[in-house]
Amino acid sequence: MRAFDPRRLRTPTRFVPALLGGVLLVHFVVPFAAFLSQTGTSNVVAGLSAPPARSAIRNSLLTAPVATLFSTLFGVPLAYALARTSVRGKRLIEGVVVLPLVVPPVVGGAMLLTAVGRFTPLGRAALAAGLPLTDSLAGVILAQTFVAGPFVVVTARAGFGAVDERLERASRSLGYGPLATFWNVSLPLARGAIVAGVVLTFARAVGEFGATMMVAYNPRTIPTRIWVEFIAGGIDAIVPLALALLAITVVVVTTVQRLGHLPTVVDG
Amino acid sequence: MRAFDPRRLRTPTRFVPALLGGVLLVHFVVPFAAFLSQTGTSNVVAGLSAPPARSAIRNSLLTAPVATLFSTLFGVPLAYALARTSVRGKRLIEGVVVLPLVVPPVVGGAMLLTAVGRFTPLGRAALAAGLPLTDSLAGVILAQTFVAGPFVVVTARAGFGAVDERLERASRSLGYGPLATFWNVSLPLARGAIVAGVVLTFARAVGEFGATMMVAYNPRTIPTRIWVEFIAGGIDAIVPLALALLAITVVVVTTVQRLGHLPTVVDG
Amino acid sequence: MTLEVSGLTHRYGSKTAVEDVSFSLADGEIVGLLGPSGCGKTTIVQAIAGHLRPAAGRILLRGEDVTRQPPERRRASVVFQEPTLYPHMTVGENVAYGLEAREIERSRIDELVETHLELISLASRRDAYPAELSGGQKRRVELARALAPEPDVLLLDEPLSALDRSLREELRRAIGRIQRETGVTTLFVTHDQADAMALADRLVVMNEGAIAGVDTPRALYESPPTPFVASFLGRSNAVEATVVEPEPLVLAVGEQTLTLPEARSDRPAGASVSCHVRPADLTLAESDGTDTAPTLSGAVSHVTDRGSRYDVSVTLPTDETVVVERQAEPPPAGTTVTVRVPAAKVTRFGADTAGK
Amino acid sequence: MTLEVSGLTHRYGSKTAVEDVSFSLADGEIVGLLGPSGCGKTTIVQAIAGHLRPAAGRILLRGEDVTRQPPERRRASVVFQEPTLYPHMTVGENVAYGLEAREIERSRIDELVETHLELISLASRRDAYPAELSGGQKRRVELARALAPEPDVLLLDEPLSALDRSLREELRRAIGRIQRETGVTTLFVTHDQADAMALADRLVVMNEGAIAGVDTPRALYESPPTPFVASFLGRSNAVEATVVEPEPLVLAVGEQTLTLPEARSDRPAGASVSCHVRPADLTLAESDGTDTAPTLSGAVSHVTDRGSRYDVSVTLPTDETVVVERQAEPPPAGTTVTVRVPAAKVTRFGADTAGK
Repeated sequence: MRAFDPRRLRTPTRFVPALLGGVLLVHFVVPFAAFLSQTGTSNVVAGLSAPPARSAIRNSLLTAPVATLFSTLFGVPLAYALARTSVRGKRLIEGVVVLPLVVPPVVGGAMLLTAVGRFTPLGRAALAAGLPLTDSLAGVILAQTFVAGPFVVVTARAGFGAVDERLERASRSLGYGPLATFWNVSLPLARGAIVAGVVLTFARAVGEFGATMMVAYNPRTIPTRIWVEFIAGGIDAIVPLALALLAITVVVVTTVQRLGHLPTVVDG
Repeated sequence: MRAFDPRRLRTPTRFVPALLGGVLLVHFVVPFAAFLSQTGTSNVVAGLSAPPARSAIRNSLLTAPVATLFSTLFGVPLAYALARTSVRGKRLIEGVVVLPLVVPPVVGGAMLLTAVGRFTPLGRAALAAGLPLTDSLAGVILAQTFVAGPFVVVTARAGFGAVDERLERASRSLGYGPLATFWNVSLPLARGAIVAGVVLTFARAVGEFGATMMVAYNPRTIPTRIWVEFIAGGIDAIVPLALALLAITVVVVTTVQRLGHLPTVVDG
Repeated sequence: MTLEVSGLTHRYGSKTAVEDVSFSLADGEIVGLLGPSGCGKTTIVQAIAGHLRPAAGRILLRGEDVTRQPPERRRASVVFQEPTLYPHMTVGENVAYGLEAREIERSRIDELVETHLELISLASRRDAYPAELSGGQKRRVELARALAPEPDVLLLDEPLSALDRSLREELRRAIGRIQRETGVTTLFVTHDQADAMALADRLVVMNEGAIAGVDTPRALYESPPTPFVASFLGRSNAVEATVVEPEPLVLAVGEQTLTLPEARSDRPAGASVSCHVRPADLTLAESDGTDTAPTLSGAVSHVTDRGSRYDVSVTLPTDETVVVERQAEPPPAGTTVTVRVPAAKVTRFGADTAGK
Repeated sequence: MTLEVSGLTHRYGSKTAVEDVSFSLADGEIVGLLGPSGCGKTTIVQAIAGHLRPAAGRILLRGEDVTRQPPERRRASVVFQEPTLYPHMTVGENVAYGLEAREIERSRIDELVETHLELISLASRRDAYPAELSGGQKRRVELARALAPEPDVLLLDEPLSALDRSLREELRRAIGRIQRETGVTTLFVTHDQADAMALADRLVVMNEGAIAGVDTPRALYESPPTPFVASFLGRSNAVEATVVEPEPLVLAVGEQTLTLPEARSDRPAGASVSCHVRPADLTLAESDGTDTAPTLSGAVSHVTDRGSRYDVSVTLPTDETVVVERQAEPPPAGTTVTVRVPAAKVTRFGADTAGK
């Protein structure tokens, strides 16, 4: 070993992690490149003008924002409560929040079916009221919220946790109550993390497939429509819709990141 | 407003976030409860003994650990490189790592198909070499690694970022090179976060559905088998397999958390 | 009294943080709350500000019992050790924040922000964000933000601890000047006796959750009520002695006797007392022997050159070591020397106060 | 020379952190590297330890050029301001860590760990984890871990800055004792002049990335080479004066003259000089007038009671203010007083050194 110049020995050791990590990066990058090079060979505009495709796009653009809105509206206060209180049973609540993250989406879908399916008391009552909870847009929203909701809670919780509690105390001592302090101080300071969580939740909701397939195979969203067209026409048939879904995801993610001044979601 | 006793006014403000958050918690908890109460009505043992179910379980238990292993082996060094170096183009690499997280799994699957499908140069070469990359266990592993890999990278990166660099510098000054320092100091101190990332990656891999459906509809894993049985027999038919998948997930998550001394994944 | 703390007691779990603490601040007074880390200072500040509900005791602000009031209903501003400026607001917005909570006209708010930024000499940085300011400037803006709503009491919780020596002294002067100009009743919390003695009208010295002494800095320094106060407010030599004669007082230190002609003791002959005297008050006697002051003999064990002075450690035959400050070139280690002990500078503690 | 730093220069972006710094440490010496925050001290430590590659200059350890060697190939141990003990290792394992990197037998390692834990009086806590130790104990274990591999040089980077006064003085004494016992060549980096003067054989005083003075603490305190060193090593009054007569030296301070009989100036009549004198060296003259020492007249503008002394601010007719330390009851503000200026205690700086 002493035969090597010790100064030259240093350089390779720096590259070991980069080299190993590069393998994973290649696995992430190559499919993107291959897919995008494929798009030239397919008539995207024609594919997206077909009525079933347009209906799928409309359904996705209706459901995913609503699911994201619900998750944010209820998830951000939950995140704040988890970050700032130390009630008994907090661990259990944290476990409940993380469960949908680790439960496979098909199982999540099956669970939702057992709770709100057509033959459950809840499902039957909703159906009678004219709001079917399965095979409906409401069903899609339920599935998307179940699967994607935890992202905004976990990320916003980390964001609130990083806000120095003394900044909130100073606001209280300057004459503001707890709600005003939350609005003036905690929320703006955790904004970056919350935006990151909202973005992740939207991306997960708009691409949700497994749970949606179980709860609402109809009406079709973009992911379920892609599956149907893949069965019928193979990989070439789905390029237009897959591209549309990718475009929606990328546009929303980058737009919200710009507004939130977040360079990447990783930093959130 | 002054009519209220101001001391009583404080209590409700504390409950506002808890109340709002409770809505989301109910949405997460009720399906679990409903599903678990359902299991009594179904013959789980018989359902799991059927040859197709046993084959699906075997396939899932073969692929998910391998995908997790790959993700960890290549992802942890990548996370370390991202946490400790500030090379040009780092932002781009971070973007690449996050992309599979926000890309819908069906689209991810379609992308993989355009890269390693039967009619691509890569796929044809692999097929000729006797290692088909689609409709094979190798395909399942590729799909699972693509979708689940980013979790361990993002989490481990946060873990390494939280390790004070001075602890590594002290190790260097005490006579250890960069690799020995990584092994003795950085790795043990980021262990909690890495374990959390591994758990998340495994949970995501074992439950992977959308990308797997596209890349390898056959051989069946538990999630794809659940779908097939659901089409054929409805919700009652899938309870045994869904329960098995839930059990695998929960057992692995809790075991690894115990070993890693992590109360919940949220804290990772 | 602007602020009265009475019988304050608090525990964290089974650990008592503060035990029966009572003190008060008159209008316009600046009082130093001084003690080592972990003595309960921060618990007291939090209880006064309302961020902690004490297990027992009462907090009165201008005579009103506020013990169970939330922080926003007390007029008590806090400046913390670490800066708490809002990074998403400009300097002006930070200072205006506390004013906007009150029902004040916009034009009056503008005026008050201007006045308070002038007070801290930062009127030109009104539109800057905190991230653009230096550490010392941030501290001054925090002071302005705390003062603008004209609080009944200003609580300064170790505002200088995280700063460099020169910045610290500059800010200490600024705090003194601003307090004199505004006349705000101030509780200045610190573990640094130099900061406390330079700023405070009176000191409340704390030790292990209880009050060890309350008085002006000079009175506490010259006649400390307990050995803890004696050693905490400056370097102090402790020598164990026995009363030989109560009046005029004669003490035995080992084989040597120390006659303190103008002193008397309320303890009987044979009682143990602990004598405290500051290193700066001791001198090494010249050998001419015409001196009549009480003396102790010992051997120089160690000399430290402090640049501005020498610290001469003298070990007595009882094995106790006293430090003598000296400007001139000191005798080398091993020399037998005579230490002059000025009778008026010796503080004696009996066994009953020794533990405090 | 155990350690030689020669021509060290480093920039962060376009900002120069350190400019052409050279100094050296003899075997067994303890040298204080002293300067305000941001003066480049930490950059120098990092360059010596090898955690930073300087833009220019060389680092020599025992005569070997190590400038381009990685940290693990230099025998330089660092103790940082914030504790860096490994939380997943016991106290004993932490101390053994640096020994295991070297090819040492297990039994010898055990022995060395034992010796070094005894050195810091913590042999009984060998199996404790760092989280179970107090702040002061953690610091001592860090010292033991740094010393156990017997480094060529021990770099202490502000090891006392984060500590309370009493803990700080205790640890300062421990560092002094351990350095004397082990004889390890030590560079002690600090912004606190009291810590530096109490511990160091020699001081390297830095300002804005360059060396402002190198000498023993006493020499730098008594004859500071630059106004910066004069005011950084202790409180200093600066008075602007003009040379009237170079030898014997007569200075004009506004309308008043100051005759310094034993001094001479190498600057001609009419040159401007800045005179520095410490508050403790000034006294207020009694009114009997039999005194022959040089004096300046002025009016008392402000008196601060520091407990142990009074700081009397005297404003001269030139509008400059000097501070005079006084033990006895001071005259009230407004009184006209005469300040005695001991000629031997006055340091003069010409225009060429004034900026340094």
